[in-house]
Amino acid sequence: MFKRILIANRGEIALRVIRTAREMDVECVAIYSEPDASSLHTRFAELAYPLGGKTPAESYLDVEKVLRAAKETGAEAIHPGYGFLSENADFARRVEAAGLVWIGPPADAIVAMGDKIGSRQLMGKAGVPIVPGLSEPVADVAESIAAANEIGYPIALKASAGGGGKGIRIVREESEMEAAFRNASAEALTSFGDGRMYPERYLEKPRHIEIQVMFDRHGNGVHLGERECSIQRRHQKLVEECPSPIVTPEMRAAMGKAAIDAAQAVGYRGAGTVEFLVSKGEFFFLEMNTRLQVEHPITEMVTGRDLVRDQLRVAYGEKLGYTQDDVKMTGWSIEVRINAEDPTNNFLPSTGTIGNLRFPGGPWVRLDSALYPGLEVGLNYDPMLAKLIVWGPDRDTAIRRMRRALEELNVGGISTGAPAALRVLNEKPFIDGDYDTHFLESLDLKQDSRNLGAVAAAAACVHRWHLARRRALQPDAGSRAGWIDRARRITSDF
Amino acid sequence: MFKRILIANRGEIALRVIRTAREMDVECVAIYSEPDASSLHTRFAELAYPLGGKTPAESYLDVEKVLRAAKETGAEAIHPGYGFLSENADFARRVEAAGLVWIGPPADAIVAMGDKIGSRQLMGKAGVPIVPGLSEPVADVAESIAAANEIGYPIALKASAGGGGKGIRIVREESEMEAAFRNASAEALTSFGDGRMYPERYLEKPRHIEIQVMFDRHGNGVHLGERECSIQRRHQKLVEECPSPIVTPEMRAAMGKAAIDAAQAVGYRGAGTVEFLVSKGEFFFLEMNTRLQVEHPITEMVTGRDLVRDQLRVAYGEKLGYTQDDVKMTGWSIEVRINAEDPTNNFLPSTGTIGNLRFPGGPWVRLDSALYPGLEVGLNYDPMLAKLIVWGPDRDTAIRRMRRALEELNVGGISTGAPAALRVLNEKPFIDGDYDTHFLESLDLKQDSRNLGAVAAAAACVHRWHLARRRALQPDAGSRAGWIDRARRITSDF
Amino acid sequence: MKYFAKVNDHDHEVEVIERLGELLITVDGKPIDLKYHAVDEDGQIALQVGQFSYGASIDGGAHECALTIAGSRYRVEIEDERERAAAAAARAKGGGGDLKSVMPGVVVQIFVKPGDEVQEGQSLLILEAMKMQNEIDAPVTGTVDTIYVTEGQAVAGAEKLLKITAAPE
Amino acid sequence: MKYFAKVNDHDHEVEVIERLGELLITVDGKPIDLKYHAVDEDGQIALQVGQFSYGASIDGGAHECALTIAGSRYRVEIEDERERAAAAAARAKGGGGDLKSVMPGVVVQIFVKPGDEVQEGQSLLILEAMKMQNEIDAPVTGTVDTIYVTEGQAVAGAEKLLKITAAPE
Repeated sequence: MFKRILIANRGEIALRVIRTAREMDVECVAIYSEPDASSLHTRFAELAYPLGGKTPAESYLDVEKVLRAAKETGAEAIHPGYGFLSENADFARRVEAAGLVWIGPPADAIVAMGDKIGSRQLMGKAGVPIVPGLSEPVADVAESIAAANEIGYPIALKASAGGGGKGIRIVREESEMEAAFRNASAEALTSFGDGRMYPERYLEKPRHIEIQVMFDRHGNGVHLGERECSIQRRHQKLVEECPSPIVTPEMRAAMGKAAIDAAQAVGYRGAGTVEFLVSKGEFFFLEMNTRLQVEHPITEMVTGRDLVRDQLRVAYGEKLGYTQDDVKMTGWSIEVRINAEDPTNNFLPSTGTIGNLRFPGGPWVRLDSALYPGLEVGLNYDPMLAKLIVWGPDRDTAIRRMRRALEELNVGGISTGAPAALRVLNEKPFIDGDYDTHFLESLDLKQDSRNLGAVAAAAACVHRWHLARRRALQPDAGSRAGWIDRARRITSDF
Repeated sequence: MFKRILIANRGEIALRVIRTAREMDVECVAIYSEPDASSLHTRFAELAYPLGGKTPAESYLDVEKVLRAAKETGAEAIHPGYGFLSENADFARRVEAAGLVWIGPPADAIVAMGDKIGSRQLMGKAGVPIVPGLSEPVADVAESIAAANEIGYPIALKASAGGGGKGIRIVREESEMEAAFRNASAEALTSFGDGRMYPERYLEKPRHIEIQVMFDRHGNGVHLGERECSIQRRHQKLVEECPSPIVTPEMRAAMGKAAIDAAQAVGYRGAGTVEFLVSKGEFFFLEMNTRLQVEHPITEMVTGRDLVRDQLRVAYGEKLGYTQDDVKMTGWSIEVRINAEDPTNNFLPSTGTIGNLRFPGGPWVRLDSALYPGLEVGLNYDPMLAKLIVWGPDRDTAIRRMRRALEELNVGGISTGAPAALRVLNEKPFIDGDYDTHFLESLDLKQDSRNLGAVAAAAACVHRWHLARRRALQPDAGSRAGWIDRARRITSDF
Repeated sequence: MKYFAKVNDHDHEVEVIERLGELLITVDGKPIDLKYHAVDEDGQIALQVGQFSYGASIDGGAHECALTIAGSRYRVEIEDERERAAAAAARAKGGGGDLKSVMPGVVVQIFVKPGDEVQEGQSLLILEAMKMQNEIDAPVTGTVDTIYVTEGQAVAGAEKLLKITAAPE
Repeated sequence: MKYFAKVNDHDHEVEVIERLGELLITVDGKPIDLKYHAVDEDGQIALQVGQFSYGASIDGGAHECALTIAGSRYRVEIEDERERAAAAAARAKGGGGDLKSVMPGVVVQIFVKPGDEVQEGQSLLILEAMKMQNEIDAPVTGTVDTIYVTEGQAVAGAEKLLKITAAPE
């Protein structure tokens, strides 16, 4: 195994890698920007290398600095985490050119999967299901009907030149096509000067479900089941669960096979995630994330496998050492991302200095957190500060456990999305497992669902009353001298 | 299920019960003494009832107060936790006489198992292995040899009137008996005026291994495997693991059967633990703890079963709902107790105000903790403040994970036994699984096994240097007025 | 002491009176049996309402704070009678004042200029934070007095953006 | 500044010198490349020795503190040169002084009386704490001056038990 690796990242994911590496007797080199000198990843790594710089561009994204850090600390490999340089194929190539091991997939696989349109066409050729539709636009009703019969209803007619949802029409059967095409095309012509339309299968109640895969260098690969990530807003996930409440063993096998096919089509190696859109029991390739995913812990909890450990092992050249049959999913796991954001104000980012922390604990509660008192949360870095993960023998228990854990959590100094997650976990559609990617945005998150507003008002006013009382009891001018004398005494211990 | 229960306890075990109950929609009533008004169990329960009083006798041990609290809050049942009133049969009877459900075994079972000598005789009759020996002393060498042949060598000759190890002789074969008996008997006669001796099997390298059992009211019962608890000093456990490194499946089945026999012999119900001494592959009944055990979480991690949930279910009258065959042990779990004590000073208790907390996290780390900043740790209550628990797919991973978690932990304001546990986890006998109940006491815990003494010296001196520097920079008399003005401005926000 | 507390846009009147060392509290005229016990200096509170207990957390000061109770967050703005009267007087004689950024970000576009009359709710500028563009609206009807920022400028949280003189009510 | 640090009964000499805003540190005459960065006011420290990093915690003040580094705890007593000289002088003219309880407990038995001559290491009294009896030994050879406690008395941590006048060295 590696003796020493460098982690080209920060925050909770750097910490995540450090933890497993430490358990494997692999030393970690943390790199850190100026604002991160006190960070947990800097403190908990065996070695820490200052990159200097305040912004990501001056530090974690500076390829030269990162490579120099690896060289000067004698690291043998680089783990990129997620974000930053993790899906940068040039960086992967530079790492290998420097004689280091890249703990990630081959650069070519990153490139192949990095192109949204190209990767879908590639996947289509590899036999992985993609959303049915044409690669060329249609110009009139007749062509549109012909295409629709091939694709299958319902159809989404999208303006060829359009964007932002403008000009989209949902067509549920052939009889609706003519009117829909004429209206949409006219609208598109007016708006964009181009009336051509793309017909594509319309996915009703779409769910975002992804498959975790792991491949070694020796041609062995498995999938580790799915993760359901449909609780999101603007494509930012908030709550994830594993398994998905709608995936049957047969569907899991089919999606797993598709994910393995997708990975093999690009010569994959290491940990990766194949994302699908699922609608009415059908699944369609969306994209592949060629790195460890934020939400990987829920797969770990359910499969009992440490994915970072597997990443290090296969990067070092070890055989995977287990087969698809060895992958067993036991129980249910849920993750909530603790982001610095304000769910009552459209999830706008929240900044401040972290304090007043109260962490949840007890049975089957896991916290992957970069939080510490004094952490300055600004805008330079990812607002994802921690991940709260629970496991339970069944979905009902996992939901109840997550609610309980969220009630125990407090993060002071900023606002987080945790109350929105708690709200989701109490909503009937979520409890029933009957939700899609639009669900979170459909909720009014300003609502006081616990009905404790009056208690909060009373407590806040009592707080103010105590503050005022304390001020009133502070020493006045006459007694101030004695007060200072006392302060002098206390500090005279040195 | 119960709507509301009262927890007749405090600290981490009260919190433990609250967490599961909350997940089951069972409301908890916390009772609290005056010093515990800020405790986490008081804050995290749905209801909180002040008992008044400062000492345990004035609060948690006051049966009248506890029963009144249950009545006034409408609790339907009482969970006693461990310690305090949990093994008090009279309290159990009072609870039931008050029309409440006692979440524990029948009072008669508590009584039967509460008597150390009586319970061993009872178990001997029930066919549970007890340490071979005579119930009557022998008076001469011939009787002693006859008894030893029946008991089996090695033999421990103990003075009938003795105690504290005085006059004990280990006899490994018959040829040694005559000299050993004469010497020991003479020593005993001199010391105690009574030369009679008890021959008993001498247990070499004894290990403390216990079996978890769970019974419902309908005659169903299972065992949930063993816990190895041999890392202890003065019978206080420090590190526990599940399973035991020396227990084979056959031995587990045999010990499990013995534990079930033991429980059935007293008509047991609920959660209980049968403790055995194990030596050279043989096991002998030691005692039964008729309550939830401190170290129950490691069984939970390995079996995936929530023992508190099962306690509430069977107390309510539900059937156990699973059989012995359903109990599967997966992976390995270790617990370290975080006690307020000083392992470098003979584990003397440590007192102080908790601060500077840094909790471990990440994959498969569980913390059951009653710690919070500001907690006053005195002598009135159990020094066990938290339990750190890890799980891993195998023993090696679990050990490494626990080391990693202990390195992340900090508890400020007091000294804890955690460094001693970390030391144990790095010792070869522990890693090899080859240890007994004497192991912990054999270690020199003052040794600097990490060899960081010089770094600590340097850091402490730099700390002092900074403190002195800060003092030097404090406002002198001349600038003090301005400083006070600033303070006044800051507090004038009200 | 009487307070006016706005909790997530709902108004409550809270009265806190000390009598024989105990606090008597009413919310919207109804007495509430609330025990408030500060656990530490950081904002942990042991809160009891009747027999019910809440492990609550408080962030903030006398005029604005956020209470987190059992995982739900309540933002509270508090005025006492004097402050409320002063605010009303300010509004009556044409209040308005400085509009501050609610978060750090970059000013992408400014729609108004000094002297413009604006209606409550009218878009004044766009502030981009993280990857999102946020319209900043006029909180009152009035006249734009000063604009402190320029397009493309990065601003911190709570930095002054522009000043509006409110129209008299 | 030169310090004498006793770490778990091992003595170290530490020198801390500020030069051009940097601290130059030597331990037992050898330079150590140590970066000390206080993370918060509670005692969390980012400690780096060369390239190696330690998430350390510190408890205590200028004269006595405990460092926890990677799970191991180091108790450190520090004297500067002036303090060391003063302590030596006190010893030379017969130091000794008050013996304090190291933990709260109950005085079970007292073996000595005022005026008794005691040897270093000799048992003075038994203090029971939790369920354990702990012998409290004389830290120096000298004479028992005063006994502040009585048998059966409960004492707090760091409470004075008795006073010994040390024999001159």
